[in-house]
Amino acid sequence: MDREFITRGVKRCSGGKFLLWILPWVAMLIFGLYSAGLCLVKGLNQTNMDNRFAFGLWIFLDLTVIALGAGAFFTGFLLYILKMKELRAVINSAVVIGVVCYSGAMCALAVDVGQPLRFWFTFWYPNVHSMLTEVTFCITCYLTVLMIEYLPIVLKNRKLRDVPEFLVFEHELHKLIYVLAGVGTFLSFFHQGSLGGLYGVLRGRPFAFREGLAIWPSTFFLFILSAAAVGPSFVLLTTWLVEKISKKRLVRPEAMQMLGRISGLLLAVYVLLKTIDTLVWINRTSPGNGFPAAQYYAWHPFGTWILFTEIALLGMVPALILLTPKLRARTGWLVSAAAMACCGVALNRFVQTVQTLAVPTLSFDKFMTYTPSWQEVGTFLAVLAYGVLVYSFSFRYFQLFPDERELKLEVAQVEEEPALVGRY
Amino acid sequence: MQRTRRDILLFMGGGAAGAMLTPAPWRLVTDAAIWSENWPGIPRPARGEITARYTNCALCPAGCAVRARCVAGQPVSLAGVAGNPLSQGALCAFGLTGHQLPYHPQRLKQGTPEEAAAAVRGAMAKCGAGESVAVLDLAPGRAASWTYRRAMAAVANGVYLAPPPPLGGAAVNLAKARTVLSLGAPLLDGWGTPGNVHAARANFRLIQAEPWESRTAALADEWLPIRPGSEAALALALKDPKTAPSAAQATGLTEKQILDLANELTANGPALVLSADDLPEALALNHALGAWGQTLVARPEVPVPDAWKKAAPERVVASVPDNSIRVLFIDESVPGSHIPWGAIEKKLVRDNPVVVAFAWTLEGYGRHAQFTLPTAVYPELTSDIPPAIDSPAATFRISVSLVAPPAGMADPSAFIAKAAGIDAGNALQERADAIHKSGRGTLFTYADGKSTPLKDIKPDAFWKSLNEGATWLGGAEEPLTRRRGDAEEIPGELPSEAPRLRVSASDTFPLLVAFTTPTPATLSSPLMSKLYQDSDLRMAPNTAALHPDTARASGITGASRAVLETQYGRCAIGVIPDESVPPGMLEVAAGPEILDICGAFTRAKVVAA
Amino acid sequence: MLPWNYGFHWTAGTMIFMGAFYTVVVIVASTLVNAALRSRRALRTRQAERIRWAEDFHDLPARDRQCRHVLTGEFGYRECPNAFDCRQCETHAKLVASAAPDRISEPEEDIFGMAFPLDRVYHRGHTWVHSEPDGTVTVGLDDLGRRLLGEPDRVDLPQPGGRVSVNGTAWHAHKRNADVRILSPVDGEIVATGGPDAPWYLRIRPDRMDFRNLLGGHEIRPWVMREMERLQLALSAEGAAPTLADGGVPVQDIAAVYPQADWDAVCGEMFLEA
Amino acid sequence: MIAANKPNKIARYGMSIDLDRCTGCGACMVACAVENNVPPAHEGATARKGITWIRVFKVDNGEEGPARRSVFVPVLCQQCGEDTPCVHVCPQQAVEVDPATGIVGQMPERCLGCRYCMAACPYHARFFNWWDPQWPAGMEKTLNPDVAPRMRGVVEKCNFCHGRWHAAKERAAAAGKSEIEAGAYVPACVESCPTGAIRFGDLKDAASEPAVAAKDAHSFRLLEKLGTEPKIYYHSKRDWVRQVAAAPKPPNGKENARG
Amino acid sequence: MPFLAGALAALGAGWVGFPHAIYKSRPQPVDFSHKVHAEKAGTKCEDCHAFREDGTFAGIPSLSTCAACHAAPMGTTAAEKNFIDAYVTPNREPDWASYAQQPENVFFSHITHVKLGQLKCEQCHGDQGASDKLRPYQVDRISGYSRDIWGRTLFQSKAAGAVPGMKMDDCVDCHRKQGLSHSCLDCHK
Repeated sequence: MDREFITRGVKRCSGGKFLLWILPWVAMLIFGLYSAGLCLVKGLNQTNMDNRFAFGLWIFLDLTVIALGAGAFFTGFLLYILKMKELRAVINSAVVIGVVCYSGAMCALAVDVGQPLRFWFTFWYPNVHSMLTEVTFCITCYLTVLMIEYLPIVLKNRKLRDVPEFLVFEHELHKLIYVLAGVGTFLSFFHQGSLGGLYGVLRGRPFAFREGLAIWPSTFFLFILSAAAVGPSFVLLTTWLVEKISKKRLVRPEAMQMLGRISGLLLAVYVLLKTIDTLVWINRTSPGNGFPAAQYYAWHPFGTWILFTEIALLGMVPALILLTPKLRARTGWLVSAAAMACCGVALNRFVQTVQTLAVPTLSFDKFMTYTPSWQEVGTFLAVLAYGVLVYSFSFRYFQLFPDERELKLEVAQVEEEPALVGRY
Repeated sequence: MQRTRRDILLFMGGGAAGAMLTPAPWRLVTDAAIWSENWPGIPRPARGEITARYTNCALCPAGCAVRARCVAGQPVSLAGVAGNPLSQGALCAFGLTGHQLPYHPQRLKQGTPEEAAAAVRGAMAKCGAGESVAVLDLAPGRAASWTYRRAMAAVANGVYLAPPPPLGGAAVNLAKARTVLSLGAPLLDGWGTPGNVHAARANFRLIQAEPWESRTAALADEWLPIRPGSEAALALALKDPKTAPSAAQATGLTEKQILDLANELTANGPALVLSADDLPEALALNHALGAWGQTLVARPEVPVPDAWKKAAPERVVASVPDNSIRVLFIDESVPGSHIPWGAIEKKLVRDNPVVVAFAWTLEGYGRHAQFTLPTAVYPELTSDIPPAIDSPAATFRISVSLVAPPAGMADPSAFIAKAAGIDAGNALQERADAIHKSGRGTLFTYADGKSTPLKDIKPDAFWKSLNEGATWLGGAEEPLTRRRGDAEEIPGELPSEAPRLRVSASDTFPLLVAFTTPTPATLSSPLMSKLYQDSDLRMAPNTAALHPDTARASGITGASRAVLETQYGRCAIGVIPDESVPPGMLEVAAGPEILDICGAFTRAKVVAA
Repeated sequence: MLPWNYGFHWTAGTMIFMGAFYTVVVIVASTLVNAALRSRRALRTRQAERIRWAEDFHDLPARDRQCRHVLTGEFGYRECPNAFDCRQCETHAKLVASAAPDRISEPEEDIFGMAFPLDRVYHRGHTWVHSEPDGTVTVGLDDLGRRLLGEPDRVDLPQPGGRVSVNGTAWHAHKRNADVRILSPVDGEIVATGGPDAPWYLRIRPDRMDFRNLLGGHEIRPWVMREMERLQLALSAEGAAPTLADGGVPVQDIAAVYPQADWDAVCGEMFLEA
Repeated sequence: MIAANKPNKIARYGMSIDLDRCTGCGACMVACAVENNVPPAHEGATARKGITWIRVFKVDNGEEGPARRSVFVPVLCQQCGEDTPCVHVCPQQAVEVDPATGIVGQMPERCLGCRYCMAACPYHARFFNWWDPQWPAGMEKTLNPDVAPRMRGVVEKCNFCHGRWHAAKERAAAAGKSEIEAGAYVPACVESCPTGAIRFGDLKDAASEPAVAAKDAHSFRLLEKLGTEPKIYYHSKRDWVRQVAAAPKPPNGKENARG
Repeated sequence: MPFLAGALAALGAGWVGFPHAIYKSRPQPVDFSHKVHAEKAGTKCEDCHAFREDGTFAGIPSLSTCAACHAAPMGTTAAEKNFIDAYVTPNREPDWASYAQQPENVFFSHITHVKLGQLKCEQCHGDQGASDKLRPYQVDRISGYSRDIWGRTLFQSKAAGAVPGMKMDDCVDCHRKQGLSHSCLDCHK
């Protein structure tokens, strides 16, 4: 019944099957919205956050999701600014991922603040010295930009396209998309950095505090780099997942490998700089503030293993895999490395947000642990379900992978090859 | 004209665009934000003229002087009165929140005075020989206490009961002390008048002998961690060095430590020995150290009208035969020492005793009484406060009513006087007049911080001053005379083998209870939750801390619920394992339930719930 | 945020920050406005159909965008840069000028049993244009197009008096689940409409008698051969058994032979519609 | 965050806390709550979700048995004077250092409740209103009219009893003076401390008790190496007590369930 | 065309309807004339709106101040009789609504402004003292704030000659002009 909305020539599962697919996600979303509603109506006492764990699961989620969503800006940057044409195959998907990640993060943030009705105060009375102000402004602007970038994808829907106004606007907008890609790159650059700076500037939290350049702590740059590194990996991972779930070929292997290569390259640089940064921090920054760095890792369960896992296991290893052409050519290795890179960055964000708060600062403080409440988990799941749903609908009704149709024909051609050869 | 969907959309679009050019949406957004400043549920403090009023705190026997900051007459915060000779401008945490007690959620608001009176009448008529009508007065020495004593004197078989007076009724003169040995007394944590203790603190060396590091021990000049229950042995050994070896064994200290301590007490006098449980051995030690007359003094009596002198004597509960009290009035409108209900209950006749409790909350004896009549609570009530234990001088001060008590509150002295058929009169004013007649002492008024000799004040002005916050201070102490019960309670010689009290743990109740909450009142302001719920400064009421080994031995794992059992009964408590509590001890934050089953000398056991 | 706002400070930080913010806002807003203005202009100048075709053409697989001269073998590989509008193509003009004129030996080409009369020129979207004596042209579906749609379920023809433009929509045809937009081979004004049962669908008064964008003569055979190949590919992509390749002749109603095929996709492929 | 000031007297209010005198009685905590209309704990509140502008910690020397010694450390907003960690992180200027008093102010009405400042504060001296404030019925009559109750969802903290500062200013104005005299303004915790362990004054006034204490060899500030220049000076003659100013020690494996 | 109609409708509703809808209005309990009282009772505002001894401002006078003169009807007007019957005789405080009541979170010291700042009452309150009738008290339905402090129209407070507003911006404006400090907690509590 929704056939007329589905892009011509691509195969999508039946409406019933699609309904079956989205049903659990919708259920999850409803549960999550209920949880979030509780937090909004009854207040944040519904969460297990407290004065010591002022930030919890949600901030970790926001930081991670925004890092993973960096694929949108970075792919756009590579495609529209650096003209890497191969990435045209994934740009739409990357934009949807970006929209999902950023809007999801914004929704989670709206629940996370104690006074959502005052959301506009940050815009009206901004403290320009706060990293959070920068984050808020940039994310809002960038989300707007992403929405505008998403617009052509929506308007290109087969049915909507029949409206001449939509068709023409989509066309004209798409012609200017490079401007938006440029603006998006600028904005992303800053807010990814500011998210890193968010913790890096906390002089009162020597575990997170870093020195840096001018007003920007080193984490500012590390976050940009790690986000740029992991963005393509996440696009790659998502594409692979969608291919597996939909049982279709969507993207040529060259595009996937290109994503992997870019990711690997950046990841390698990131790991190098992160190592240098960690060494400087251990030997200079932290002791300078009166905190011998070794003690941070004496609080179990957070030991040095976490540092090793983050930098070596989930940083260096995937970087090497992605940089080795032979390994990269194998889907299994490629995807595993991409997944590891994503996990590595998620772990980095976890350390930045959760471990920072868990480690005591006053000598009579205790190491704190924190378990999210079901309302927090529910809200987390809502963001996840929302993402899956938006992506599913986008995949069903919009042309996320321009090569899909062609690849379908190619598959057919390969099967038909002998017959054709015999004929002509 | 035909309307299409497109037109409607356009109309709506135009509406939205137009609305943006009006104040409406912006105003709604800002109004919503402002609404969040005062949304429903956020109370608005009342405004009005701000005045200072004075009273005396009735929440513990210290009776600290209080300056109440009032807004339109309503007290909104309390503070000490600077310059007050005894309380020195200090108030404790309980006292600072006293003005909130009238609004306590567990405040008792209704009672049945007529039914209670009828039941009392009936029971008094039935009262046979060997049975008695008794008043239990938790805060003896007040004008109301005298009314009770007069009433009980007027009633055949009338008995006036009060908790045993600390230190045998003597007063402490901390200002004279150079060395203070405290056998577990919470000297710096709720003992006496905080302001007076802290003012004197600089002048004496404090040695705290206590099994665990209490707040006092933490701040003492020297802390002697002794074994639980060995205080008496230590006191004996200090008095009689011959027993030092056995005391060393009992306390866990070295003999040298004990002998050094004994030397110090004599060398650096005047010394004072205090004990948590008011040990007779401590009194004897004081006697031996020559503290009597120096750091321990007999406080002159506060004058009473001559007409009152025909009054029933003060007796302790233990002195009354079991199953003999037919009618019992309990006045707990003013908090005082708590006697476990179990100790009281066995004194009641078996068939239908009538117990009438006067209380502001049901959390005290009211739970056990047939009738609980609601009373005013500080700072609603009007009552005088007997002299504090650390006041060497006689004092008279009134806890003035700062807030009008709600309707329907019972006046215990009027009720009891009526039951006994006497006229309560205006006892407070009568006593004030008697004091004025004595012509002794000075009056310290709070608003101006001035002391005036009593003879320069007219009776009316004296009464007026007392009602506006003032303390009458009697003259210097009288020479020590042996008074009621002294001879029995100060042992001259004790059997050498016997620290009489609790050196060895009994099997039934192996744990020694130490109270951590100063002034174990039945209920305190809800704001006290700052100390035990919003922070971990103190344990929550009805909680106990014990060593993990002790907990394990009692079958308790981790922080959990458990049952506390003493000779008087059992109740549910929360337990917290804490290594700083020595094994064999239970650090208890008293709540109503625990108070009910714990006497002054308590051994207990804990079992998993 | 704004200088008259409480808490605003004229400091370097504020100016840099707010400056960057407003710059971004201005850029994004002006991009949007620019796109909107351009759209308005495009709509006013009736470019929607041209844009639609430009996009559809752009979305075609590369091998389907090949120049007509590749079909005839004049080039090895060349993508059409003009969206199949050869009227403005210099290369085409040169090649036509240098090529020998068509010799028409037979009145029509018979390819796999399909008739492609040579008295008309063909659009790559399977329509033909036939010049009528009165200066109008008739436009109809070629034989392959006709067989693809078979007996159409419905045909939506434009009103006479309306305009069509090259590569724009001429009419809509519905067959099974397929909703096909048939591309117009000429610019002009519709004079009359016919239909599936009439010899032609539209009679058009063309703006210019310029059919350089259409295929004719010797180009027809390689083109149709290529189209058959595409058809086969499209069918097999839909999982239909390849019967045509065996030398069979397309039946009158191809759709009927492949009941399981996604006819929408096949028609989209064949009628050059994204 | 503040523009020009009149040549008012610039004060730097500070505090000195004598840890050798603090008995941990909690009077300061309670007086603070009374003064500043902090509600009693919600039933769901814990020591980690409670609001205690000043909080007394029991700190021990880490020894076992009789060697164990404890000290009580009242911790309140340390009113950092340099690089004030909470001020520059607030996204909407809800936190500021008053140039006239040096007091770090938190504006609940401006606060978004993002809690970034709480993450930034090394002293954990900032508290979030997890619940709407609730007093038992009738007890709202005892609220202090000089301080507005805060709503749920905002951060609050010690501001040296700003209501008392206002009142002192007004009293001075009534007397025709534009400055507060020394001693005319003290926070509630200072006033309530039964042992006089907490002293308050202007650090710029060399005669004030905090200024004197600041020069004492036995004085220290918490986490001084962070460079935030806190204005609360602690004092103890005991060497081990002064160690509490330093960074935390890694755990010894045994955790006390209390304190 | 429908677009324009929609825009116009919204403009009308937003500029005309909304300002009426957002305020709840209630009349003052007593028909009071500042003008009459200024002529007969006292010439200065402080005669009735007095400072207390400690310097705090008493605000609207309590019934006792009124009753000092109005113990018995002073005129024959219905309003006078009504006032005596409804308030003076039963000794019930009139439920005055203060136009200038600041929100709970604002600390405002009258004495500081009057004594130290040398401000005239009119500077903030306008010519209230010369009014013959009390206008109804209007309160914002959502925020609950008086219209006098929260809801002057956009232009009114800045216009020359108009009563200065009592919004935060107005306070800050004046403080800024005087070069006075204006940190948040100077005025907020």
